[in-house]
Amino acid sequence: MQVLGIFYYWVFAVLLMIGFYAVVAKINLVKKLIGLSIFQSAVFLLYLTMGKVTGGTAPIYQDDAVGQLFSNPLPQVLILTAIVVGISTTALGLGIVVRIKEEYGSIEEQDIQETDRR
Amino acid sequence: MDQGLIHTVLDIISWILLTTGAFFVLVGGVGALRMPNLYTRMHAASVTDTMGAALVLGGIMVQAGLTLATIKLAAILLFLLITSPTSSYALAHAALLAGIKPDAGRAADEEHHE
Amino acid sequence: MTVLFGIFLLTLLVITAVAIVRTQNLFVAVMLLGIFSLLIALNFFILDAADVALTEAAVGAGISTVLFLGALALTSERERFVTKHRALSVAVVVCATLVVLYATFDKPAFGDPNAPVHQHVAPWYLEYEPEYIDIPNVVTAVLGSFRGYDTLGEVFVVFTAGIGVLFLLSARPGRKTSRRQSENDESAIGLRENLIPRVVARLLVPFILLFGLYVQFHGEYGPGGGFQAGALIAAAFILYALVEGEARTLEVLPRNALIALTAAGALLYGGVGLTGILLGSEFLDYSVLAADPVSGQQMGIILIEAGVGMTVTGVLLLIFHAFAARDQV
Amino acid sequence: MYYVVTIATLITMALALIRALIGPTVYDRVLTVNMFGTKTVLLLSVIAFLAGRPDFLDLALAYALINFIGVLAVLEFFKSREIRRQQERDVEQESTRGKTG
Repeated sequence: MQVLGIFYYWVFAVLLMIGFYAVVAKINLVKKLIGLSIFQSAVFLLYLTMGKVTGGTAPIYQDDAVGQLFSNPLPQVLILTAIVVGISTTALGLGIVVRIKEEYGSIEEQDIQETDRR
Repeated sequence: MDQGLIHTVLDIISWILLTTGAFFVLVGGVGALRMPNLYTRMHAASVTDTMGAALVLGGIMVQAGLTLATIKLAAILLFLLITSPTSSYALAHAALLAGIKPDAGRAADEEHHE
Repeated sequence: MTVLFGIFLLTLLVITAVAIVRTQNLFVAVMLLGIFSLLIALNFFILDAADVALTEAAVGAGISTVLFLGALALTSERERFVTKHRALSVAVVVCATLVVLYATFDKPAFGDPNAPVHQHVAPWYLEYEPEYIDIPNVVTAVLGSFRGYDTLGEVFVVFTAGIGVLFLLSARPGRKTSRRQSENDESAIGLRENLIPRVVARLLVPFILLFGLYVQFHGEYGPGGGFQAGALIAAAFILYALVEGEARTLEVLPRNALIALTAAGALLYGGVGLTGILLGSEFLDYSVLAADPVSGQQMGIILIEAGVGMTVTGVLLLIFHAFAARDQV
Repeated sequence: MYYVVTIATLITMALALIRALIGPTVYDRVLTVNMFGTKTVLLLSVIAFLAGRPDFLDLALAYALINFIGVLAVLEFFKSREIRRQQERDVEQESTRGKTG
């Protein structure tokens, strides 16, 4: 069980860094946003991993069952709202990218910087 | 009839349905990977998908008995049976319009690299 | 055994993420992001988070793909340059990875019921929720009542993001607007001549709407609530827009109605909170809404969930229309 | 016996993911996304029963209903791309004609 738990945390770390790499190293702005959403998902995964209780079930009471063990509802509440907020902010980012494309004619960071220098 | 016997029969039926369903799902996966060009892959994936989904969901339905879960499963199956072939059709249509020829062999693949 | 499935799915998740970052074709990246979303929803489900998985399903399966494709249609489909300062980036990322990995050794064991997270607040919620609110879904109860402030904030963030997109994309573009009218019409009709998808989609839209309403009002008893329902209902309208064209969807639900819906949802939420003050209690305390505190709480949760659903539907559809209208300029 | 289905579905997912990674055409990727959607529906239904919480079938139902939108969005995207390319070609032709004429 110990090993499996560490694996969950490691996947979180690796996903986080894959997203981070896309944000810092990629030049294309849409790709940066995609990286950002991977980063976001990694954080969601961490929260829910922490909220899981072995042998637990989703925190919804059932009529016929008593003495059920529930996983932690709090991280779920936070992440549930964060997903919808995440898609709206991603849309905002995409809106900015579209405007940049219209003004600069490109969505590559290098082109934009060159245009600015001129 | 004996209650236990009915249970056993139902268990066997659902076991058969689930196993054959799993087999079809697996065949679809292998077909999607191993077939030589787009249309054959699409054929393998979509045809076995429908069959596999129907069998697996049918197997679970037999297990669940007459409950709300069975009605939900029936709804899921119904929607899958409607949407899955439609999206395969839409995809094949789009690919055909884009000029990918449905001929045997790998020739089509190499022309349209991305 | 379920944990083993989880590990398998996580491995697929990492492979998909690497592929997303490596591919240079942005269209392929968006498709892989769809697979990523499916996999992460499955992982959420395995981690006992049914509500979260439903949210990810409602958002990730349709809306996020549609938005990214809309943005790609307006920008470009390929990355022109691969990376800049590759060695430096890799070095920074590797160092950061090592730090995070080092930190994971101090984390409590996976699934440990004695971990610090499970000692504070959460046990209280689970124990007293039946007494104070008495609805089966603890997640909805915490979301709507115990942490109502939080959710109010999130709703306003969604609202603000929607307004931001409107500000960015409703301005007319400065140049290259010389597309002819006839082609305008051609791109505006959507997939209307593709008969089979059109018929099937028209068949599905009412069911998705019905399911959205079910998720909205069944959120107290099972996985669901305003956020998921809002995304599902928005998805239904987006499906309609895809097959019948954007103009017809705007006839069904005009832009002004969407703006009104968005504002009304946020106002409903805030209004329920203020009613609490007017009835002599605190902001967002629903106990005073009815004679009996428990049914007051339940009523308050139903009202604010409705507000959340309205705002999320409105904002997502406004964003979609903003991108789609930009495409046809 | 649910395990048999779960394992078969997981293996199929892995195979589909390999196909999604090697392509070669974009349509293959769309096909795999679609396949993945169906497999997710099956896996969610089976796991809901494995975990003894059949009330979570709502999730599978959500996917069965809205997975279709992604494919249609792709189709629409291809179509509008064709129209855009056609327009670009028209504009190019007009400008070359303007130069020669």
